[in-house]
Amino acid sequence: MGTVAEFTDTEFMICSAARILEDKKTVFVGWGMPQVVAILAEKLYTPNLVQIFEFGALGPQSLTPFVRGTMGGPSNVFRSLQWTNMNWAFSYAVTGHIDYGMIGALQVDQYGNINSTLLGGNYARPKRRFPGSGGGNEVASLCWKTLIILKHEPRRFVLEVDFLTSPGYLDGPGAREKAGLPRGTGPYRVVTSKALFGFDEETKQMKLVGVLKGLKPEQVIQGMGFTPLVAEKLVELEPPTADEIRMLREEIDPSGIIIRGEKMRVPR
Amino acid sequence: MGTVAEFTDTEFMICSAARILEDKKTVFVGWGMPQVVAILAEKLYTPNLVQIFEFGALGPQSLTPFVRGTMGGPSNVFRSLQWTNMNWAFSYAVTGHIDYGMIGALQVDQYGNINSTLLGGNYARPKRRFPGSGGGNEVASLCWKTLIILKHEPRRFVLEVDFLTSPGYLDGPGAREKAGLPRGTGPYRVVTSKALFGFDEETKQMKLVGVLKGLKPEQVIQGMGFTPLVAEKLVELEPPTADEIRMLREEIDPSGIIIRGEKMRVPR
Amino acid sequence: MLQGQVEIHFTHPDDFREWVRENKKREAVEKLMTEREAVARLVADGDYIAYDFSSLTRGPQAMVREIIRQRRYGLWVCAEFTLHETALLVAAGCCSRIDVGFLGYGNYIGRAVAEGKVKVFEWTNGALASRMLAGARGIPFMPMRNLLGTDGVKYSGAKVVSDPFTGEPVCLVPALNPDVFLVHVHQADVYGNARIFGTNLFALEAAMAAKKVIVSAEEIIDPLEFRKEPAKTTIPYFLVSAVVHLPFGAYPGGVPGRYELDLEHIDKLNAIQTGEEMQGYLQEYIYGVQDHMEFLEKRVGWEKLQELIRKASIREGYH
Amino acid sequence: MLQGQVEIHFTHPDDFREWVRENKKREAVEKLMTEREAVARLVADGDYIAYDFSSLTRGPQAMVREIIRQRRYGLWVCAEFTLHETALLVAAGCCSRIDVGFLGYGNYIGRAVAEGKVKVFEWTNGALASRMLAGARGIPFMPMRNLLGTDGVKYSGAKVVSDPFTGEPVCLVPALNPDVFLVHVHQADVYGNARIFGTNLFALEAAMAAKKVIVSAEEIIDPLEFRKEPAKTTIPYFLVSAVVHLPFGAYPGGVPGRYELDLEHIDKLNAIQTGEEMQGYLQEYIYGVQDHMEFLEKRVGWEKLQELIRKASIREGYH
Repeated sequence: MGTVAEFTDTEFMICSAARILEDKKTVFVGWGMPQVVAILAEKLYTPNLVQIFEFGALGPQSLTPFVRGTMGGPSNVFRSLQWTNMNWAFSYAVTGHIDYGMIGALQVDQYGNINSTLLGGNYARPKRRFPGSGGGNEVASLCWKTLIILKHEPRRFVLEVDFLTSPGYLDGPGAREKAGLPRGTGPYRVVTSKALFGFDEETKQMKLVGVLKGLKPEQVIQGMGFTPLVAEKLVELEPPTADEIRMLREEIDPSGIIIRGEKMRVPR
Repeated sequence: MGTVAEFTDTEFMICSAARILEDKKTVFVGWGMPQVVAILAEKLYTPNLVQIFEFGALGPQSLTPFVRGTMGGPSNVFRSLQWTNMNWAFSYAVTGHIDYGMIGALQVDQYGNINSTLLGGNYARPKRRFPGSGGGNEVASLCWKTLIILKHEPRRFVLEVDFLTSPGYLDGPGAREKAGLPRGTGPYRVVTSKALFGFDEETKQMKLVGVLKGLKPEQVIQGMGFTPLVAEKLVELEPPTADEIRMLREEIDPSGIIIRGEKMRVPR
Repeated sequence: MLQGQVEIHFTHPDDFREWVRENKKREAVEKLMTEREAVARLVADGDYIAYDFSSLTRGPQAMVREIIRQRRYGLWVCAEFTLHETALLVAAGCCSRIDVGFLGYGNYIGRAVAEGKVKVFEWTNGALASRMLAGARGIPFMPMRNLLGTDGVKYSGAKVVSDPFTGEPVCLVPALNPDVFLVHVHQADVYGNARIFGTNLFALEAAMAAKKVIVSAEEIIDPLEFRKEPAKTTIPYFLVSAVVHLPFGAYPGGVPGRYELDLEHIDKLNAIQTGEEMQGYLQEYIYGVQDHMEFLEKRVGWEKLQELIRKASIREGYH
Repeated sequence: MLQGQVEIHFTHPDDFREWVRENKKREAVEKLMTEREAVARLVADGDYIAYDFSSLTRGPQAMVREIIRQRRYGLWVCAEFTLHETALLVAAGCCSRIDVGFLGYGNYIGRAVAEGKVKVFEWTNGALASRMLAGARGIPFMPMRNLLGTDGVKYSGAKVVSDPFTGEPVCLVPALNPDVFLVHVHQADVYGNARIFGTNLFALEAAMAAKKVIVSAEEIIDPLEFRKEPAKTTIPYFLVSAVVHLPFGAYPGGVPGRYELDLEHIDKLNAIQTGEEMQGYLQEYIYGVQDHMEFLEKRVGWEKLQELIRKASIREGYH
């Protein structure tokens, strides 16, 4: 099945993230877009993915269409393996039972540190204030591999985040462990609307590993607040397939509340 | 209804303890004899007593006859208000929701410190070894008022316990608080097969407050490893009533597994 | 030791215990009252308030509206997973401090923080749940493996210490004992025994940790029902201060297995941008009606409620 | 800092996490096996073993007998509320260390301790449950308000420190991550999802905290049943290493709602005084039969089992 010619930036991010998840693994799913990623992955790629939500649902077989705003509602937690509460939900993550975490970000720095709290000003009087951690800090701290999903706007890639809400590799190799965070955890991929980043095993710096088909690495890096490493072999990221798009637009989010966004085309 | 002429030391202890409990209060109930005390109290004196068990049952309307050995069994936890687990059961006590605690003891000292672990020798090689705390340490530490129930053998009242399993007033006024135990808690009454003790408000020393009808205080105190204070006005403790005895022997413990013991008579 | 220098709501565990002994009666007495009585008696200016679950799922929305209607002042809110309530409480002048959690979305609340109209402290959902668990276990703090390495340590009341068992850093968050816990449940009896079907954030934790617990319930059932299935009891009566019978008490959110959320009404809340729009909403939906029943009758309507019930076609597991 | 100088079973939380990542598969694979296979594969000499609930109520008695039958050596037992099992394990030479809890009654086990045949460490039921909760929360320790002031501090591995929030003493108990957790449940599926009806000690805590979890079940049910009532799931499959179908697996104890305990057999256990009597019991009831099924057929009998089912007339709440 081919790819489509026109799609939104959000649709691309969702598809790109869904392709990364592994089947037969657990994933801690954050509010909003990550929910749609997990549902898409389950439908197309990873039928045995076990989702877990901070609201206390484990392993649901979520119904579609996705009902916006109801992570805890009956559609999203349908046919779960277990219904419990927040303290138990996070305990699964602390004890190492959760393979992947998926969260959004306002800003991210070269070590994958995440800001979802504020922009500009200071803590007491921010220029703009956002929801804050929610369960994001738990997900980024405690799951084995964290996927960060954000729109590819260069101003979101900063040298220093305005507020460090959820930990990436902090200030480099060994810093997470030194701070007391669980060993061997950290950001795994940064999924954007134009590219895919990983992290260098040695330096823990963000590394460009893939770009949307038709884009050049320079176009992706331009304007970022730091210069990411670039992998020797860059992967060409396929735009959304017709299958993915149909699933998203017709089954999962027909109202378009999550998937709508800026229109994109694959440059030719 | 009159009292009976012959009864066992255990029957007297059970009745004496059951008369102390207050209605419409919560009580943390230890294994064995305290279970029978609570059931007797519910049947005759405190119909709205809320029992709580470390096994996770809260507020059962226990069926009789009492099935020995099954604090967690269906008869004992029948029609509970809530079934939960040990961590929650103890949480009710830590947060101050449990008014009374009831536990047994091998030895007790003048400050109501309890030994239920060993007699003689040392920790590694005791002369005789017993079950240890179970949940007794939690009950004695965390409930507001602890009832200690033990057979009136002078050798059980010692100057120093062989092992301090569950805290009384430790070495005197203020010592519990200094050790970090919750403020305002401690042993309330010591119920024995011959007498009833309280604790002096000032010195926290054990104080004789009642003796079984027909006994003299000297007979009770004789041979104890410490000399308890004696209340100015001693209460005369009635032997078991016919009602109590019928309830114990016919309804609660017809097999006699708990209530059997040494035969006693009220001296005349 | 690394620690923030911010205000925390902290009650000495022994003070909390004494409050419980004096105020939480172990006697089973009828506690049924109206929402007006419950707020009048049990919510005081300056109280610390927590609630379960989210604005869109089984949140105590009718109780929050009543608090606003009675114009409480200076509340400190535990925004564990709050969306609209906090904005409404701030806009109505009820709330001056927020422990975040998740602050809720919408421009209104964001601007209120930026303009310094409300003070915020920066925890996380897990940290607040841990604090509540510590409050429920009657211990002064709970250790955590997260919050570490982030700015949250500086702007919360957490402390980072060396763990005496591993020698490595561990984060300690102080126990949370709210003054008031609001929880909307599927079923309650007149004494306060309560059942929730589905998941929750920290219903039993907070009921045990809070000084005053207001249970609002979709339905009131016979006390014997609780004793027949003790495993289903979420909260036992002696933790509870008041029971309020509030059908559709989570509206515009839904209650799993009973009725779905009203997305139209939620869009109306989401769309609020200006103070004027906000005051308009407060006037129309809260100040302008005398109680929840009038709100349902005059502002929501029977037809809409029936539609939301019809939409709640998934009943599996919610019983 | 006040602390005991005794051995503790303690796993660094990060080491436990790594064990989980490598060994607890998130894939739903069939884990049904015989008790013989389960012990052969999953219980090693020297392992630390915990179990739920008590010897007389839903204890994993058949699994314990199989461990004895396979003559495991050097086990360290968490005696949370154990009565007979520990005596049997010690008598059979399987167990060299015990974390007490409640040591169980009977002269046999008391004498074994007095004679130094087995080493004991002095915790409490609540302390062990707290340790398990810490293990399940992946944190190095749990604070407690008890054990303080007693000899338990000296003979356990607890530490008393100054609480940084109140400045007052608080007791810290180290996380417990057992090597093996044995739990006998009402219902399980082939993947390991498990349901317990009634109360438990720390079933989910220990399943999350343990490296290897052996679920023995009265009955095996369809996996879909779990998804239809997710609130009833006690343990999800990916915490579980093996599922063993063992009807009457708690015998001579009972399983609430299924069968009552066998008081006659329990009296037989209680009456054991000498090593000779104990060896007689082990020979007759454990070594002398090849598995649980033979034990039921040849040592208990169909008639007795039917009688115990008949006696379990209280079904209310156990479903």
